[in-house]
Amino acid sequence: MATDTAGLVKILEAVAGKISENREFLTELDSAIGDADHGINMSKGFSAVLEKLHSQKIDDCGTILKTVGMTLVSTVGGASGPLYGTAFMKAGQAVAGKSSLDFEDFVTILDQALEGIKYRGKAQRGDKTIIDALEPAVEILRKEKDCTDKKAAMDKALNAAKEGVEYTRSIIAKKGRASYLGERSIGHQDPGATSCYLMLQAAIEKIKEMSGKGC
Amino acid sequence: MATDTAGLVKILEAVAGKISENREFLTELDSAIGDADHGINMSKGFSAVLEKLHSQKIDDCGTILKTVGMTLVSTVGGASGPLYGTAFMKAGQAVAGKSSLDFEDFVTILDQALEGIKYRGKAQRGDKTIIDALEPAVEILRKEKDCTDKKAAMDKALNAAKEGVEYTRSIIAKKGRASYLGERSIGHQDPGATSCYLMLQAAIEKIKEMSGKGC
Amino acid sequence: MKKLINNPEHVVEEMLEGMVAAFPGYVRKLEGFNVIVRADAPIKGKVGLVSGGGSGHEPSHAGFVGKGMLDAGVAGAVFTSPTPDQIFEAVKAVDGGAGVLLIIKNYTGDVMNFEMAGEMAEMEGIKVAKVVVNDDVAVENSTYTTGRRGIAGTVFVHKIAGAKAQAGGTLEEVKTVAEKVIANVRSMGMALTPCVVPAAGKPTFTLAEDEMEIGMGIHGEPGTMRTKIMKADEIVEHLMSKILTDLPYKPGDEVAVMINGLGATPIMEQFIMNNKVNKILKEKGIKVHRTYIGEYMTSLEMAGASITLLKLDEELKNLLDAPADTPAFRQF
Amino acid sequence: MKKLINNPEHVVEEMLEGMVAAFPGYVRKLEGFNVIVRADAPIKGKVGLVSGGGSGHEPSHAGFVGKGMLDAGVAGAVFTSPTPDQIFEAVKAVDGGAGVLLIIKNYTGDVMNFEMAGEMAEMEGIKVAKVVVNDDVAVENSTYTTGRRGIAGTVFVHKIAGAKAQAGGTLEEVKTVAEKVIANVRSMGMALTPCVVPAAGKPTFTLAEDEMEIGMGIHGEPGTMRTKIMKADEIVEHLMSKILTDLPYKPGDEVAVMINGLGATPIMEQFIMNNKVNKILKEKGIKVHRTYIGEYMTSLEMAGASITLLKLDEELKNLLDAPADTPAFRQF
Ligand SMILES: Nc1ncnc2c1ncn2[C@@H]1O[C@H](COP(=O)(O)OP(=O)(O)O)[C@@H](O)[C@H]1O
Ligand SMILES: Nc1ncnc2c1ncn2[C@@H]1O[C@H](COP(=O)(O)OP(=O)(O)O)[C@@H](O)[C@H]1O
Ligand SMILES: [Mg+2]
Ligand SMILES: [Mg+2]
Ligand SMILES: [Mg+2]
Ligand SMILES: [Mg+2]
Repeated sequence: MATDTAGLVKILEAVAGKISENREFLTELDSAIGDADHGINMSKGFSAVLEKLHSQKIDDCGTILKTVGMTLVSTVGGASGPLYGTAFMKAGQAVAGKSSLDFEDFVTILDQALEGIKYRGKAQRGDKTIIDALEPAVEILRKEKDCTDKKAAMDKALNAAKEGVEYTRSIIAKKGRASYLGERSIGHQDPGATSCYLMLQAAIEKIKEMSGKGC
Repeated sequence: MATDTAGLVKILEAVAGKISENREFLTELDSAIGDADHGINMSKGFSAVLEKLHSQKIDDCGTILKTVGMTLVSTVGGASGPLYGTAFMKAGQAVAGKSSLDFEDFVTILDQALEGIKYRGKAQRGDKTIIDALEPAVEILRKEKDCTDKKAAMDKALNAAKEGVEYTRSIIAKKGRASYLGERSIGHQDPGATSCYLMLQAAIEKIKEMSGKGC
Repeated sequence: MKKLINNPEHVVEEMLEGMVAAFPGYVRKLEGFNVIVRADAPIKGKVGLVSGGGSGHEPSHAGFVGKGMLDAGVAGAVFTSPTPDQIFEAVKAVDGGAGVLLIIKNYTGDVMNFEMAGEMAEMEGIKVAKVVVNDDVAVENSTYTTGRRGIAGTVFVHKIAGAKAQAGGTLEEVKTVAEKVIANVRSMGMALTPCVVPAAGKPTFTLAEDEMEIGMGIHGEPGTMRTKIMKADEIVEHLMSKILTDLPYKPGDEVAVMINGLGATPIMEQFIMNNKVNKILKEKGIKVHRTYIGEYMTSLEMAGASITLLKLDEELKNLLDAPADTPAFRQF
Repeated sequence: MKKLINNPEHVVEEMLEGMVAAFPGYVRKLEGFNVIVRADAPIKGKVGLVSGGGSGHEPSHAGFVGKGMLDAGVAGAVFTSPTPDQIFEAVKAVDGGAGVLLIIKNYTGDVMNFEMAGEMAEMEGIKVAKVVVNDDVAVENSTYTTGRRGIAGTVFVHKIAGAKAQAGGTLEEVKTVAEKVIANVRSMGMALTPCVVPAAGKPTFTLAEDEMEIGMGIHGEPGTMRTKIMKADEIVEHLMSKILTDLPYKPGDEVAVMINGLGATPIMEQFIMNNKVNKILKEKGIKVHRTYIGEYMTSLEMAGASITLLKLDEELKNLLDAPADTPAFRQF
């Protein structure tokens, strides 16, 4: 299981596709506890990402991820722009100069993405944000960094993200726009946690597909 | 057929009552081609008139009419306030100092009221205004000034006013707020002509009632 | 009816009190009358400027009382001309010995009530002159009828006549320049929604969800055209074509522009309109000397806007540029 | 959706162009960016003030760019924080060597985007400081959450920090006085109707014909209470009780008052509200130093208003009283 820059671009295309498919769904989630723009903002950002990646060939995985991050920052706006933007930029820094990525790099990328989001947003688990989906997945991957069945590890991580998304339904929002709702935010699934899960799902599926049977 | 100041007040009470009864109707007429306030304005004015007349005893018919006019001017506002106000003030001037009024005075009063409205509003017959009701009535009374059957003369005059009101349905408004409608003012009965007819009707009924059988 | 009020019968009094409470340095209210005058009125030797009309057009007219503009604003009931006694009080309160100019919007009721007030003032020996503003090109003009309505262009009359009076102009001079403004100012408006007179409790007209009214009056008088909603640029083109053809214009002419929100129009939309106004003027080679954007002559909570152009010469430019300091109109 | 626009995607650009066309003497637009800066920016030696946020709050923020207030206003998409690159351009354009203060309304998105812009500027060697305005007492305060929202009180920060910068204050001094304003300013709003984001085409929330929302945010965020419509006086009492209990007040204290229309509220109603505000303050022995009434921080065409009180000391009074000359805020 390893991927070159072309493979990385394919993974990012899958992520972008997933966001675009879920544009309405994410916006609907945001309309319940936010301002009904999460799907719109994110798909606008990933359209720009695709355009950017297709307009130039970059032969360094780190630069690709940094480009994604900078594009998101300058096109998404709102809360998710700086958060996901910082996530990708931090991830890119961590794999700077690499022309291919292996499973360990994948774990590093997500780990650094999480750090970036925490640095930028100052939220923690249980605040009903992106972190509730991302951190459980990263924790599992950290533990399984040296495992043999990478696919199983990724599935486990994805499942943990999914549970994290479910968990957001039961808690009060403490960060972001939904926090103004207080108690009334309970019962609603967090849009950012959901988009994070969807992105992970698309990436992991693509990685598994590309790596054929086994890694 | 003659009336003292008390009788004049009774006539004015009848006029006020008639306006108040027709508050909604006049407003409705004004809503079709104006700004839906004619009944409201007029009944506000005549309530103030009643209050004024009941709060003091005036022993001069001219002063009574002038008081009515000044009260209307300072309470009705809009177009009808200055018009009817001027009408009553001019009428009052014409019978200044009189402690009782006869049929000839009644004719003079209406004649001067018409003059006042024309002076103030610069409209003429056919412009779809108060004048279309008042002028036909005044013309008949002028001719019948010396007649023997005063009652019949008044009925004839009232009938002419009524026909004038009907006539306003068929013409374009050239003065007042309805004039902005141009052609679209056709088909609607003029509120001011209507209130004028109603006032004449109330006054004439009361005069006939008070003078018993014959004059 | 959704309104932030207490009682429809008291809106005018409460509004005026709230205004005086907000701007005690600028204005005061005449006890017992719905008249707002400059805090320092009367000003000895200065021509007094009195305007007014029905309420519901705020900040007109009381909001323009202050240095360089009006000396008094008389507030009638909502959409109803004030009565002569109120106007007369205003005249007496601001006459500083140099006479008083009445600035009247051309509505039958307003004209007659102001006229009567003028007669009352003259009987008391106060010199009074009057001008009647009729800038609304939506209405056909004819000397045989009531003629055109006065709308937002009135504010330019306040400003320029106000500057002339502030500069020491005589009653005759102030009147003359006011008439020059009236001769050169043209406006037209459109509405997306009607408004609700508090005492009536229901809209003055109704428009479908996809309709708009062009050329309606500031009291909800019907307009010249009811159509499907158009794009802002198309609306502006229509209004501008009426305004620009009503006076002769040639390249090099200079104008002042006013985009006047009618009450519920977001400022964003007023700027979008101005963008197109500006392009049209540029194409025609007409120079914009100054632009005013905001709420000047409203219709309660009506959504919509009017466009006003004032054709300028040197005299009008200088007077327009003069400073003014009032609650709702300030210019350095 | 009834709007005077051409295309929901272009509202921000067209609005900014329309604004520059209206006020070329005051402002210009940075080519390629949705940033409005003072026509004479950068001003050598003066601390630059940059504010901004989502569009739809006009005249905030670009309308307050000018002498004595802001140096730049950055306009995001409607109700969406601008991105860091836009803010960074603004910072570069107005830095006159004395550093730049970022005035941010407390929304997660705004805070993060301005923060990133600040980091970018610092990497280029521009000194940057920031303050976050959180005046909305409708939202419970807590250091563990996002905290309170920034609403109309932000305009007082612009005004007072702007005066301090204009008077030659250092970045540190300007920041300190901005924080003093933030510590002393409290606001709360209510709405009679929602508003429609052009790109969304439908209202952000719905209210029945007889309902109103108290404590909602300027992007239509839900409020603390949904009730039957109350009288203006009752509404004002409710808002004032929240505002006045959030800071210690005693007789003799002085305040500035702002009644801020949210977009579709007639000026008449704003004055009626001020009437009650004034009575309440009088009862409590609190002195009104200055009152601002009008549209300062709107929510497109939302009907409703917010009340802001700023508790003043001598320093704040002097800075508030200083002249300002911008498209939407002028004071002699
Ligand atoms: N401080 C934060 N840390 C992490 N995620 C956050 C934070 N604040 C908000 N979010 C996420 O952002 C999402 C909303 O994003 P979006 O709708 O694009 O931005 P906005 O709220 O500015 O409209 C929320 O659902 C939440 O998951
Ligand atoms: N110049 C005029 N001369 C005579 N009557 C007039 C004139 N202008 C208007 N009117 C009358 O006034 C009536 C409207 O009165 P009203 O509704 O009270 O005033 P406004 O139009 O100011 O609301 C019209 O129906 C018309 O009969
Ligand atoms: Mg959102
Ligand atoms: Mg009427
Ligand atoms: Mg009327
Ligand atoms: Mg948003």
